[in-house]
Amino acid sequence: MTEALDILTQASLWAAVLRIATPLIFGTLGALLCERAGVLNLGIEGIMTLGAMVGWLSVYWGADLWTGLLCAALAGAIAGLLHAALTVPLGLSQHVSGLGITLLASSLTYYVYRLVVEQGSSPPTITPFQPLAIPGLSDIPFLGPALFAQTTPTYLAIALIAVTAYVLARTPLGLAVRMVGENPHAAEAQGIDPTRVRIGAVVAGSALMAVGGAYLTTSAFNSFFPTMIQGRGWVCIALVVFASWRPGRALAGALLFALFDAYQLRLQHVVGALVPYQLFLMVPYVMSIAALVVMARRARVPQALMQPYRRGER
Amino acid sequence: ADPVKVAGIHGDPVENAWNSRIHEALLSAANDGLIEYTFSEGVAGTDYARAMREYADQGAQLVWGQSYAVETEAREVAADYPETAFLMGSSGGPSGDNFGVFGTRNHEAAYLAGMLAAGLSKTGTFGSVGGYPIPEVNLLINAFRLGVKEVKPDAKFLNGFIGTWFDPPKAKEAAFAQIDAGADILFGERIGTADAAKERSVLAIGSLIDYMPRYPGTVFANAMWYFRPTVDAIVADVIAGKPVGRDYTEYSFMKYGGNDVLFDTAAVSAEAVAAMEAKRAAIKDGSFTVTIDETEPA
Amino acid sequence: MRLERRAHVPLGLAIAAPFAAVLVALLLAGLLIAAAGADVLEAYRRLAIGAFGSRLSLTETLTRATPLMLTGLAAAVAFRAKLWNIGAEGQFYLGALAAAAVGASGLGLPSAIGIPILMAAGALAGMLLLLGPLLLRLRFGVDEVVTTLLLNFIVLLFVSMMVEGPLRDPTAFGWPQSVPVEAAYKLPKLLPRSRLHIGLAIAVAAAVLLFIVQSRTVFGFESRAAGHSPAAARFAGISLSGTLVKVALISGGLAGLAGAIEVTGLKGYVTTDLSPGYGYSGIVVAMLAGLNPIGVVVTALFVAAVFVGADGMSRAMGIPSFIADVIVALSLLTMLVALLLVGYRVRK
Amino acid sequence: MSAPAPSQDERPEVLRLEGVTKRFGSLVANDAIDLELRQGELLALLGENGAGKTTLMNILFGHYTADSGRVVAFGRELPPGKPRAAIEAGIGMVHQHFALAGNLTVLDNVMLGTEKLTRFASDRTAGAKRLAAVAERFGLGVDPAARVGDLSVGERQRVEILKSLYRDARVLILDEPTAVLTTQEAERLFATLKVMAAEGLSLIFISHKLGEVMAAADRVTVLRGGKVVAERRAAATSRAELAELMVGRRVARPEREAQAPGPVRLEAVGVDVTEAGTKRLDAVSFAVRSGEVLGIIGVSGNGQAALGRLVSGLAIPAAGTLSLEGEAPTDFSPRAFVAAGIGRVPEDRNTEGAVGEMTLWENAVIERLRTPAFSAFGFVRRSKAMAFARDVIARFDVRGGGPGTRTRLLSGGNMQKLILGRNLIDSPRILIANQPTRGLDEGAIAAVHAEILAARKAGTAVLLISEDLDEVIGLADRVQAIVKGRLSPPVPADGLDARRLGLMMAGLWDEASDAA
Ligand SMILES: Nc1ncnc2c1ncn2[C@@H]1O[C@H](COP(=O)(O)OP(=O)(O)OP(=O)(O)O)[C@@H](O)[C@H]1O
Ligand SMILES: Nc1ncnc2c1ncn2[C@@H]1O[C@H](COP(=O)(O)OP(=O)(O)OP(=O)(O)O)[C@@H](O)[C@H]1O
Ligand SMILES: [Mg+2]
Ligand SMILES: [Mg+2]
Repeated sequence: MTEALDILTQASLWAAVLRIATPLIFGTLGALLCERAGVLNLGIEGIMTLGAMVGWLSVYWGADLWTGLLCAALAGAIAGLLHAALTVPLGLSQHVSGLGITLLASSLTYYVYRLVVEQGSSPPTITPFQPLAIPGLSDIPFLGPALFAQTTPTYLAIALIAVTAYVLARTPLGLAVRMVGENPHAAEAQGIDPTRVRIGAVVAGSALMAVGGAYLTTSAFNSFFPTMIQGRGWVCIALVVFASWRPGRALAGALLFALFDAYQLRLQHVVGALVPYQLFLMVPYVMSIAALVVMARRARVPQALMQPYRRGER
Repeated sequence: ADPVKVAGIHGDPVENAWNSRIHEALLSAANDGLIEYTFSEGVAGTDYARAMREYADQGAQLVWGQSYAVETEAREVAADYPETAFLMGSSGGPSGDNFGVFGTRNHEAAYLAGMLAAGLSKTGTFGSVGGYPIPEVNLLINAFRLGVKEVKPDAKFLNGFIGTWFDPPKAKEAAFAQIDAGADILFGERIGTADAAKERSVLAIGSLIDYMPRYPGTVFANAMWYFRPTVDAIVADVIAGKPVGRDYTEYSFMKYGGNDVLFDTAAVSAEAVAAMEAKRAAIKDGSFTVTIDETEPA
Repeated sequence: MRLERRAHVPLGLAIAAPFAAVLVALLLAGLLIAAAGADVLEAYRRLAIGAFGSRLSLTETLTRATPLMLTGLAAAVAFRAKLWNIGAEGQFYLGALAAAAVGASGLGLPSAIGIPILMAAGALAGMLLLLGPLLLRLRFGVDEVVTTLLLNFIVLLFVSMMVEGPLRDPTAFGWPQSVPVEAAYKLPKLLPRSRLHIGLAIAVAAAVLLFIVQSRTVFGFESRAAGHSPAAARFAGISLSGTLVKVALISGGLAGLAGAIEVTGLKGYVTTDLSPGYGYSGIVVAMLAGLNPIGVVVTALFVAAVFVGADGMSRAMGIPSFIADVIVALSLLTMLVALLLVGYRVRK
Repeated sequence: MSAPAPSQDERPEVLRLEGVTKRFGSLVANDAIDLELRQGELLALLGENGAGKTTLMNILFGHYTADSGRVVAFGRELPPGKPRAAIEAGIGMVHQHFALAGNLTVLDNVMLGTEKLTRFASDRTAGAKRLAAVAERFGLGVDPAARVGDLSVGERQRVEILKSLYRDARVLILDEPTAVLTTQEAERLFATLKVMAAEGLSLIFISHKLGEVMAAADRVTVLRGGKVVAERRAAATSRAELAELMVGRRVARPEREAQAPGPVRLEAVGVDVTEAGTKRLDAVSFAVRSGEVLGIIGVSGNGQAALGRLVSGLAIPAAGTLSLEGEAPTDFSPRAFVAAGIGRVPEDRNTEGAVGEMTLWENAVIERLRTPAFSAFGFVRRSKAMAFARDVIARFDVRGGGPGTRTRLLSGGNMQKLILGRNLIDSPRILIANQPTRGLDEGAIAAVHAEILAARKAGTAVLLISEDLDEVIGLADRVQAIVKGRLSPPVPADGLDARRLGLMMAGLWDEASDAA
């Protein structure tokens, strides 16, 4: 028992939490941005797959890592544009379009990957981001190795949380995004074009999702594998609700989810054979539902979420 | 003779380590002019029987596949196409004249790799990361452990299953968790394990494929699996017009060259190599058998 | 650009639109096929053959459409009442597991009794699984989109735990799979020498039944009212929770039944790769069908035909088999746009 | 048509619409409409439900694009379909259905779109200051940090107006601004509008309430069937003339005839209702007799909603007794109340009264679907339901579609007639009419009133909850005021005047009875 608790005091656990959380933070922020503007983006799982492949492939073809992330973002933005085109001006079902995008983006990703990459005995590799110990901070006992020896995209993810929170709460653009998610008619009545704002938010959000996918192939690992996103996108959709559509809480949610995951990987050695390993794997999902029950009353759904806005129609 | 028409039906993308071994063996056989090879990958369970029928209809002489999830249906298909030979990775037995099966056996190599690893650990703790606790994974990890114990009876073992075949970042995290818990040699049934070892400067052993070029200095040994002997055996049967309804698992054993340990001589001591080589010879001449233990490792 | 609802839909347009959609999807896919260096026209020909061109392909299309119909109906009935059940995948698996568990427990019943019991077990499992998220919504206001989605993962892990544990087939030495159901409980085939089983008939019957329920019964009326306007329904004396519970029972039940039918109709035991995402595709099928049960049958056939045809084509042409999903996805999206343009006109 | 005073004409023109035509499918919502507005002018736009007023204003503001015609503001033509251009030209609009985000604060709602979207930081301090100044100047105080969803309807109305004033709008359009306001709030609003006009703003407001039109407007334009049918100076017309112009025929509200009431049908004694931890009704007592209308008057937000829910079967008394025909119901549910013979007309027809996406016949029978008349063995008896719906449509003159029409397509007045009709068609023993004519035009109001009085005559006990003084005085036999969840003692309606009602609504019950 104490052994199970001791795990929590290991700095390496917390370092793992940040690593596992990073793609979730990108994905959750992206989904959050879309939803704050009123568009549910179930394309996330496919967009992350696309980002993972494109980010990796660009680097494999000679780009540097940051350009790789940029290319991933661009690919995500294009997929997002497709989702936006279908759901915003055309006002099509966000569920169907999203699931369709997921199917399209992932199958297209695999198809293209198969066409352009030679198969060797194991998938080709790139040199991924290396952990960057922040001078000074990383020397702090416990906290240093736990928090300040990550790869740069992790720091970027956390910075983006702050940026998104700031943009949403404190800038005219953020206000416009929130308004089109709450009441697009009101936005239009004040001279804001809801269609454009929604498209913009979905495109930007999808770019973030793709970067989350690319983190997996350019930092967490160094190759691309089909189906490697493994439901992380769906988890992000859940985290947005868990976070009550607030960026700060999205960070907390992603960290919590990652904590369960990192913890269960360690707990497996402690209580190993006594418990089926599937129970450990269930923990993050079960805890998410439990957390939702606790948070539900306080959640404030964007009022126009999933409601298409077509001009001149009532 | 004309090359034998072979169709492969992979249940997963061919990146999967296990599939990649077969894929490569078939590709090399095709290169040698022995066979003509086409394949489908990522074929879902529901679609599997149809894929088998379609290939049979298209004139494949030999359909290779994995029938683990569709044992009954696969046999029904084979019964409907008596002219076509089927070779399936299966947990059941052969059936009829044309439905042959094979199992994956690189446990002997894993045992030998374990012997090599034993002396290299400072902490005496050995980790392993697996996808699912299926027998073919379990027996591998258990054989590795037996090999370690042969040399180091007081060794401690850790294991983690990640519940997926396709999540290298997760395998990597599982490996980190074991390194944190004191493991300094990792047996990686899943790709990703060695990446963690590399980052933490501990050693790793690969399974099925050769990971040494990918992780120089980290992976010092591999429990290789070679599928070519199996391919050669069944293709020979097909050409000879012999019934293929038998178990081809034996061609995965070391004495047929179906598996072997591949290691970096610079990384291990000469004594360890000598002890290992002795065992290897014993396995090959049949005087020693590596126990097959399919129970889930703790 | 502006969309304006058409007062009258021209018949020609309504008929031409779906064909145009498929055509556009095929043209786009043609680029990809050409990129793989294959003959595009030949590929199209192969696709048609693969979908309908032989007894095998025709029966396979119908076989693959069967579970899609049922999960499509599950989504349609729930979405009508604005119960966002994204958990049909989980309900499918749990239904399959329940049916397999009962079917393998050695009851030794005759088919005529055993099969209905297995179906009921599957449906019941699906029902119970959806009731949980519904109760959380009614009691705590928890969004069911998320809970049903998360439950899919939990159920899959649970199934994995069962087929590696208590339900594991001890005679299947390797792969984790459940004990097969007794032969008597396998669904009868509709056609010999094919995989087509009476599940198709059950699915079509379910669609017709659901159509009648939705359009003719008090319950159908009330579930529509509750979906469109909960406040008005409540004011009119319709019990929201009562209606939603019934909707959840039907929706979860259908998804669970889909699992039971898939397992007893095809391979007879459960593995963790029983479904290639039938639960999720069901949502797409339902929405494409405008939530109309009869439409679900048609769209399920469409989706299945595209997939089976394209899958066969990839094998015949030797191009990466992922092309099948690409074509399905493209067809879905173009079809979605085409259906919109049938109802609306684009102005300026 | 009387010639406008020349002094008016010399004021500069600020806005002109020329030949505006707009079709929705086959329906011509606006038919070659010309309109002009001068500086400092208060123009009332009048017309029955569906006459095309909102459509015209939506075109003017750029929400809709006209099929033909043009809009000229301050001498320059506005590009069609661009609200932004209208805003920049100095036009502000207060929408019929408020364009506000309930989850955002007042300041958020007001500041949206007033700063360049590319700014790195929103200057909220300056925004708050400016908002306070504007609010101060026009007497429209609200808390800038309040969440709009927490505000009363009147406060939201103020936020809507502030949105335009904050941007220095020089032309302000108000679409039915008083439909949801109490008389006091409406008076306050018109006082504010006059201040604005005096400051040089030009205003167009849409209203169905002839009294306020006569009192506030300089000029009146009447639309009917999408066409301008008349233009009058307010000073040179009368309520009766306007009503006739709007509807195309004479309309007069029906008169209540004296009638002796029968036994008590609905009675409350000391009833408390608590919802979400708040006491909404506090020891209320009232009794409604057969053949009598009891009017409950009050400023909105004083417990009318809870009272409506109580008598509709949606709220359960926490204390006291509610009795129907002398018996306390055992089951508090809408279905039980309907079964007990209570006809219920909800406060908000769009959210509670009808399911917009369902057809007229479905909405006609929705409350009694489970009775043997309309269902058997769980199946809907469609032909019976259809026949019933046809009956309601015919007898209550519901226009705009047949039984198979989607209810959303009905105008407000017709939807209201449908709801009344389904309740009144088989003479209920009790009728609850909650704000029955809110937002309706004069013709529709007259029709609804006639139905209510006919029910009274047939012996129905009517509980009328309304904020409209004229309506209560016109229909009720006795009146009680609702103030902060409490009910005043009943007062006979005869001889009641607006002043006494005002005192009652302010909670000054003793003064009100002294004034008698
Ligand atoms: N978006 C729309 N789509 C289709 N038809 C519409 C639309 N908006 C308005 N109409 C039609 O235009 C007519 C005029 O509607 P409008 O809203 O302008 O009436 P109104 O005069 O404002 O009525 P009210 O007094 O009830 O508000 C309606 O009868 C309706 O048929
Ligand atoms: N989608 C639509 N298509 C055609 N006509 C419509 C549509 N939506 C609304 N209308 C028409 O628009 C007119 C005004 O509708 P609106 O919802 O503003 O009702 P209203 O009469 O103003 O009621 P209220 O008094 O409740 O505001 C109605 O005559 C209705 O028939
Ligand atoms: Mg209007
Ligand atoms: Mg109106």
